[in-house]
Amino acid sequence: MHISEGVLSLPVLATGGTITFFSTMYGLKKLDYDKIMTVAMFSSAFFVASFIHIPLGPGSVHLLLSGIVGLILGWAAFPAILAALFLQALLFQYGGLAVIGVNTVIIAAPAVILGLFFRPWLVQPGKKRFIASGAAGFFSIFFSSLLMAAALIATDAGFAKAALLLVAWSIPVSILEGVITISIVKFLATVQPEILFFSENSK
Amino acid sequence: MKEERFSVGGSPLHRGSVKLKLCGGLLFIPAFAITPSYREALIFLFISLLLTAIARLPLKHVINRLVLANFFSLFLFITLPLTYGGDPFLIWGVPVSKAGFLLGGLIVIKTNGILLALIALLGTSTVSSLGHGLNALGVSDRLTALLLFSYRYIFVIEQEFKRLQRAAKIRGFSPGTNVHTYRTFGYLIGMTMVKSWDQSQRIHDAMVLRGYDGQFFPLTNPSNRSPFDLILFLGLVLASIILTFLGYLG
Amino acid sequence: MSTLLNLDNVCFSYPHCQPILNNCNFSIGDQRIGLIGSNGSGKTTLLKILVGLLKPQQGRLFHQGSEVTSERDYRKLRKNLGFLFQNSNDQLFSPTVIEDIAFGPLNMGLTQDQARERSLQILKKLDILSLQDQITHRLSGGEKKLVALATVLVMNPRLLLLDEPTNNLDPETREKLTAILRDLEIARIIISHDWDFLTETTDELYSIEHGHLHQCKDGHVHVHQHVHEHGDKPHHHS
Amino acid sequence: MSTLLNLDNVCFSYPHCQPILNNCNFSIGDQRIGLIGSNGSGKTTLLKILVGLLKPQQGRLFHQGSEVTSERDYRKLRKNLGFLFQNSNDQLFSPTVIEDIAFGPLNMGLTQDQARERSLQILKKLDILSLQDQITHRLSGGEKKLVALATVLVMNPRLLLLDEPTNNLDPETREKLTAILRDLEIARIIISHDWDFLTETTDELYSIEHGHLHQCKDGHVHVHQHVHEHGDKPHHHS
Repeated sequence: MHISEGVLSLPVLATGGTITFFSTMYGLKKLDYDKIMTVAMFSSAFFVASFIHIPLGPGSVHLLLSGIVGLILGWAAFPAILAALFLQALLFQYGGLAVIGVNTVIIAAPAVILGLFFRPWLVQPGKKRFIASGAAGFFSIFFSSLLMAAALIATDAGFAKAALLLVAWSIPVSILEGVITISIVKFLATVQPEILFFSENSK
Repeated sequence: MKEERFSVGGSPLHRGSVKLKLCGGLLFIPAFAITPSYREALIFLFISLLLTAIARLPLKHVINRLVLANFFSLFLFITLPLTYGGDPFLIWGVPVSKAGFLLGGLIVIKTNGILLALIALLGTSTVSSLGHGLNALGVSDRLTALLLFSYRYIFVIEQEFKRLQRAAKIRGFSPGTNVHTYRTFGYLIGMTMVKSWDQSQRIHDAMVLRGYDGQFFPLTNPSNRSPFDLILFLGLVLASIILTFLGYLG
Repeated sequence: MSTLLNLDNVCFSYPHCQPILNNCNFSIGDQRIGLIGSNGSGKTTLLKILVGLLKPQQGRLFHQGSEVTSERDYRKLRKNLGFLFQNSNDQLFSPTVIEDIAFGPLNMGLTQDQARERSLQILKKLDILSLQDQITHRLSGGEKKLVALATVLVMNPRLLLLDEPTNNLDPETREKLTAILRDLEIARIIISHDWDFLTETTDELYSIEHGHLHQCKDGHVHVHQHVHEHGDKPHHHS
Repeated sequence: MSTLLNLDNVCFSYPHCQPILNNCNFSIGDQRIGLIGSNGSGKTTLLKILVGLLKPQQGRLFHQGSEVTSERDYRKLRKNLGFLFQNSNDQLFSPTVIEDIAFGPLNMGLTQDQARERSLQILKKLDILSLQDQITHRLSGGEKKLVALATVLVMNPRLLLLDEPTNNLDPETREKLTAILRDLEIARIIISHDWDFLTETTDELYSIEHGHLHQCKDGHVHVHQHVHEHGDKPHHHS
């Protein structure tokens, strides 16, 4: 889910950068000082997840985990994902610097919005939690692919068909991410439910 | 995970001032990224190659990285000629869009050129010094701390995950496309998160014991700017401005 | 005695280090072996090579007489081996105890019901049936060790590889573990500094030094007396 | 002897568990205390209460004669204490060694130059000056332990609280740590199972049992002989 450098136009890059700038500021403002270490841990976990290969049919895909990051961190997902993307660009040259704002919006915006929307269900046991986690997992990836397509098409209408291919490919990946997010949330709810309530007592 | 492979070395770029490299890079890379034409892109690419040479980067590793990072641009390079539209020409009987082909090529040049510049300018510093450089350039203390802490614990978390994965392996786990596999990965990731959570509480304790109360006081490295750094910085600024003008006006 | 595993002139070294195993030869069938050696002498490395978590850099590993090379060979090999990690936290990853124990049988192709049945049996055998629905992460260190042992035993291994099983164990669980392992009929290699424990649970003693394995002749008898006179645990004489 | 810390009838229990400290009384001034007790007996809990990471559920904690209640009191208290965690990865959170060590002094209000100066001094004192610009996560376990000790010592604590400092340490670093702590003049409470180490680095021995602390009378003398006659490490007599 990284657009690489040199693809997007100046207006798209600038828009992404601006949204990321303000959202990150807001996310940091909402972050209690005694939670910064925990957010950093999620940022690292998000980074590491991109090296976990999960078999899917004949090949394998890597995870994103933005759904769960958004569910747990809420607005703090913006700075957390920005930090992780910066490290990925530096250490592995995934994505890049000029495009980091756009990539952050692509990944973090659906995560935060779905997180805010589904959190009330997440903290309730049973079916609602199941639906919240599955939906957050699935739609985080799917919406990210839509945003990615939008960024491409806004740059150049000629990208339209290629962008549609990306959206189509994202559907099986979204399903996988939904299933795994359900499993993670089930695990956390059993073992350490405080994690699911992380954002509940924020400012 | 072979991280920071390029940060060790004795080239002028390795020794250079992080702040100036960051400033130069943050101007040069976006300028390169938005350039609309081949002529300027090739000059940008030439400068990137020059930087790579100055940094004396190990070629084999650089190429490795480029290959891994090129999936997206290669996807566009392959799909654009088939989907872009406009007047087509035939290659082995397949209609290929000329405009799509040219755009795909430009993207491949830009992606790789920018990555080379990124490695040469920023990859030659450690993440720690880059974090402090960004902090000095106005990035907030909190975001810097977040960046540096997550960098520090990537390796701890990765090892934790691998240990659990190993435990699954010796108990006969062979991943496939099935619910058991996905449930298991969910558990492995969940357990890694729980452990990270516990550890983050302990680290927070350790910070409080050493007087932390929400404010960060970074320790910055004494900066020593050489004439080389200034020349490099001015060169990057001039090149970015001139090439951007040429690209859009010429 | 039929040979289960065989190491033939195996060498292994970690990056930038001296070789930790140096033309090492070893074979095991149904013995009960205690393995000693100072820190960093290669004891854990040896177990990891036997179970295929590390690959020999030179030399060969044989399983039931045929060389182990492909990942498929290793998978077959691992079915016969049960490896207990030094730290149980590295071994347990399911939310509840019963799920953790059923994980191995599920991988072996058993149905959910069969796996559950078999897991309950093993819990009963280890006398920890009451733990079945507990949350693994919240168990005490001793309980975790017993559960980890259960996850290994439920696979019916032919050979147990135990890495410092009594490390950081409370005396009560240590006793329990000793009794369990003493009565089990399964071949084993146990790495331990705990002499008393080794005397009870193994018959032969090997030591590893300078990358080689040696059998210690009548090591156990001597050690036995030694330990009973003084013990190596904190204790008071008042 | 002036008393630095005082516990008066302190009780503490974790949720759903038996009380782990039960009307516990204890005071320390400038002694060098070794603390033993079985797993789960409350050793670490005691240290955490002394340093204010856990609050007594009953009873009181005194610092230099006055009761510690507010967060401000605790902050003052913590300035006098240096707590070395069992796992160095929980203690070292900065990307480089020098930053990690300077973190405490900077929080105390020192300028960058002063903090750097003082950090370098402590590194020199511990003979690990060469590590100053190393990346923390790449250090070996032993190096991490020494750096963690440096982060604590740089704050000039009056009392050191060390939780199993020799656990999982290579023999070389263990020697080094022993020598450092033997020669330091600072009061301390050291939790350890490592007798040899305790004998060298502490003068008194306390044990914790059933939620109470007891001083072990001439525990050390006994232990000392004991260890030197036989050792608690695997060894052969041939």
